Amino acid sequence: MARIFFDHISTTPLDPRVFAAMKPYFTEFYGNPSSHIHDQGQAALKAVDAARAAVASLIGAQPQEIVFTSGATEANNLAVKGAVEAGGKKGKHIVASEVEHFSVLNAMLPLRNRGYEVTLLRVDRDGKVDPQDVRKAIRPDTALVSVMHANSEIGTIEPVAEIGRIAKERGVLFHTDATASAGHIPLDVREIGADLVTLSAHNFYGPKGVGALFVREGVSVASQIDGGFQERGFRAGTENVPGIVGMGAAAGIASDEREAWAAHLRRLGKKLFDGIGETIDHLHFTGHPTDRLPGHVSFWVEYAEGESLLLFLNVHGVMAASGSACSSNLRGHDEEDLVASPVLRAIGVPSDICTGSITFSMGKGNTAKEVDEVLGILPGIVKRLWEMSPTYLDYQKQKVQGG
Amino acid sequence: MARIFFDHISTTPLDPRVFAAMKPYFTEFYGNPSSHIHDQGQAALKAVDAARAAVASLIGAQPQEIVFTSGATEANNLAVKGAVEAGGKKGKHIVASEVEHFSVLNAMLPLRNRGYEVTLLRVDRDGKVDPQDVRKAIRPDTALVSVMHANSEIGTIEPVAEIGRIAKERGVLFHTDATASAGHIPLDVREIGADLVTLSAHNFYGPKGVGALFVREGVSVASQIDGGFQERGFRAGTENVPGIVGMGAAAGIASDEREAWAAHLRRLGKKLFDGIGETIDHLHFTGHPTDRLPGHVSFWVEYAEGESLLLFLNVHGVMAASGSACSSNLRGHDEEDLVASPVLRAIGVPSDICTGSITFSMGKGNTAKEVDEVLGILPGIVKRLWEMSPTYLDYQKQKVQGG
Amino acid sequence: MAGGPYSAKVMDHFMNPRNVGEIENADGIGEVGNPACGDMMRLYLTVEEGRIKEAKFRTFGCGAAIASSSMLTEMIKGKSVEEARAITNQQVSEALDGLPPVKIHCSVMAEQAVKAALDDYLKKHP
Amino acid sequence: MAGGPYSAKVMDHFMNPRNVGEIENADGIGEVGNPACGDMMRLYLTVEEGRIKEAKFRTFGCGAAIASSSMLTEMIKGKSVEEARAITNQQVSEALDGLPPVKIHCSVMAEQAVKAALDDYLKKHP
Ligand SMILES: Cc1ncc(COP(=O)(O)O)c(C=O)c1O
Ligand SMILES: Cc1ncc(COP(=O)(O)O)c(C=O)c1O
Repeated sequence: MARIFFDHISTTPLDPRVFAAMKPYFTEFYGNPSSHIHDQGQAALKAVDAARAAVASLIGAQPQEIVFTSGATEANNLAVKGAVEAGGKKGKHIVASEVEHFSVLNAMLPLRNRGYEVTLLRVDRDGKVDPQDVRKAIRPDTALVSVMHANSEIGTIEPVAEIGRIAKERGVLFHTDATASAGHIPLDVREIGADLVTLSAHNFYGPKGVGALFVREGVSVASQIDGGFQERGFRAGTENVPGIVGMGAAAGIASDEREAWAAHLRRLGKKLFDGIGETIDHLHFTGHPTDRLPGHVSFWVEYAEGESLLLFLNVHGVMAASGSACSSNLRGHDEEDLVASPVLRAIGVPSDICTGSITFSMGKGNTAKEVDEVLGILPGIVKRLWEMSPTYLDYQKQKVQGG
Repeated sequence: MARIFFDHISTTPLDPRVFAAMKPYFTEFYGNPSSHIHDQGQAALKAVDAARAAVASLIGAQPQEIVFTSGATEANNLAVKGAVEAGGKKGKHIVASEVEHFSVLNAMLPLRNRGYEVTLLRVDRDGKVDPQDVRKAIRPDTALVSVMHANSEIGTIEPVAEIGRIAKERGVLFHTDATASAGHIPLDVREIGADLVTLSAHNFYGPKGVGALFVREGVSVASQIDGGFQERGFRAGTENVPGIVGMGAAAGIASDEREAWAAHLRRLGKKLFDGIGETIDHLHFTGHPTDRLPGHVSFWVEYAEGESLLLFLNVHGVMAASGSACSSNLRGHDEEDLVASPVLRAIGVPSDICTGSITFSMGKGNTAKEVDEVLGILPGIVKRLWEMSPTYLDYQKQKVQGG
Repeated sequence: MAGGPYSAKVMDHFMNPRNVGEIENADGIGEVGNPACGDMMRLYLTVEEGRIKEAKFRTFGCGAAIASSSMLTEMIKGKSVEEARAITNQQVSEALDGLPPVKIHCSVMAEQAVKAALDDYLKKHP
Repeated sequence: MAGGPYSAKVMDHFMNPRNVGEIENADGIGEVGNPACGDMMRLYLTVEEGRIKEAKFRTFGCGAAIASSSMLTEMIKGKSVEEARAITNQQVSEALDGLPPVKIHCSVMAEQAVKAALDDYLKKHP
């Protein structure tokens, strides 16, 4: 049976070269960078600094502008909460898109409880924010604009450079969540004009448990995890040294190979897109047709429910994701935790259908043969679910009656 | 030259068995536990759950009472900020000891800015909190008592069971930071009567970048990192799967071997303590003489500065820590960042001397031979610094004149 | 397969659902749920001498919804109308070796479907 | 050795400090710093014909403090009183290939010590 991983948007396999770079920092160089008075600590500190430079280089930043965190979620929390808290009382308003990840949307909840106001920007049917809407939403008391670089669920790349320009014109801090894009498409913090950028190592073949926030020189964020003196006071706690080393190694590899990966993935993406479009009826692709992550193909199928599709795909050895939060929160406490994806709602997918959304996200290791296998497997699964579905039955009867 | 690591309080070498347990979760099972609809995600989820059970078992907790974090600092922040925020408006007062780690003390700063009041408990010359002081400090609006299990700098074990009993009597939540003690001395959350307990993997031969907060069933803490649905809503963000697996493995090993380690370390500790006491004049041990972490020997030497001692020790291959924050923050921005250790101040070490404190913290891998080597090296270093010191010179002259 | 989030029993009934289909001129039809909520189940019954002779279903929904439907049809076949009406969602869920907490509503849907189909039967055969 | 937080030059002067000691009947003595702040430096000078002939020190303090003291004594030997007084902490720090920002005060202490010792010299030799 095939073992095909088409869920790179949830996480990526660790590159073996990254693992090789991390290895010595587990058992050989195990020091705490704060203990840099002795050799073990010094070795750890040097490794962290080298990784900082590599991560900075991936996004056109200076090393001292990189704050390591435990991941993208923490970095998004630090960016959103930290920026408005550091902004003091004058900035009581935040602008964000409605398609942000939960780690941006939910980071604003405690702020709302403390009196901050949030304007959520609408997106068009392709999931794009209109930069002019950003301009209109900014108020004199706006502290922060947060619009993601690329959407993981539907693949759409947002017009961040234009948004950055508008934010700068209006003197408002601009944060972009580049979790899904960094290491995959070009990302230069100066070109984008971003003040804060979120990165996640495990999304570009690095390890889980480590991410970073780019904090532009001169910009201040209030630390959210307080304690010792690490990360220039922006983030306390003993550094995850092997993780940080891994993020540095992954950033270095991505800097060198990103373009080749993207070319490969664009070819695979086109093949998958064309094949699915040809073989499956009642199918609707989501996200922008061209401004999208390479190797990312997302869609929904009428009369077929997403989780069932995923379960059948997995039985056939194909691992993918559903845009629906339903399937991604099977561990919740009750039905309340089963909410339809805000992203699909935002792009106008009918709510009785949104549970049928599928995201295929390919990675550098996937092959054209795997695309062929998936194209061979998918139609049968869809047909099987249709045959079980009362709504498909009604549709068929209607069609016969109708003509 | 010797390579002797006597700084286990800053971090411990990863146990090779722990690394072996983690390894498959880097490149083979790389899934995201939230994607548990497919095999890769399912494997990750199972591993995280197994680790949760192992960590729970180390401290007599239930698996669902363990919340994984990025480390002790984050866990302390979640405990302190999370507990008082979840307590709502009625609890506006916190009781903590003055010898808590910065990650407890500094976590209270933003709360203070929001109107919370803090009572810092004094300690005696051995660094111990008097439980009766806890009783006196609790007010009707007290939301939380936070007293650490063991102090990393001076090794003293606090009377947490008595403090837990008092907190329970008064209906106040009790948090204890067990970063320095967990895996080393007995720790049963029910016996202690703790509602919240902080753990750190890299302090018991596990990996950096992962820790846990025990949250007693029925106790609520406000999440500090918001986003997805991980960790039952207490802590969002993709789990550091290999790190969590490593923490589980380290907890399992510690459960089995802790007693043997402690016996070995108590022997080494006594040997080092006796040897130092015999060979070095003007030396003062710190912390409680018997209620202390096994293998932990801390002291200060008159007329000798701590950083210089550490530098010389390192040149001779011996890695240790200074209680002084001076040397641990050489990366700070300016002198303001060079503050004397609050712990040493709290136990009444004269401030002109506190820069001379040394912490030798041994681990399971250290040997009696290494203790002998350190005992051979230390007196010469002290002598050398004395001979350079103007204050020692004055003392000598005074002694000659005086007698 | 590593098992997925569901029990082996759920996966068996999901992958090999029993009694999928429709019954022409069924004695009772019950439809519950709503595709907008992610699940919809339609149950067809034939009843002979007060006993359920045949049961078929069509379901749009997640793995738990399909498996609950399949298990339900197995459980009610041969039962008297009264016995079938007494079936609870716990029984469906237990027969499947349990469901994740967020999926309990799928077994509730199965319980409701049989009640709705029996109501329809009684209305048509008063 | 992996180098530690300090430059090789600092480590050299820390481990092999030049001119440690005291001068009996020194022409000038300067004492700056305070053990309470973690550092204290005492500098002894002899002056002949307006030039510093000998310089010795004793220092209680961190690696940077000891290295700054040592470097300072090397720098001032043979210099005229005026030249020695003109030495800045930047010069001391540069001669050591730089100091961590938090340790700049150690080089300041060295600059202050030579000024204090020269003041003492001038007071004693007006
Ligand atoms: C766009 C985006 N931002 C942030 C996150 C959060 O990342 P993590 O769970 O690794 O913290 C995700 C995760 O999928 C994401 O897709
Ligand atoms: C008692 C205590 N608590 C908390 C911490 C913080 O641990 P970490 O830096 O691993 O987050 C430390 C670190 O030394 C500690 O000694």
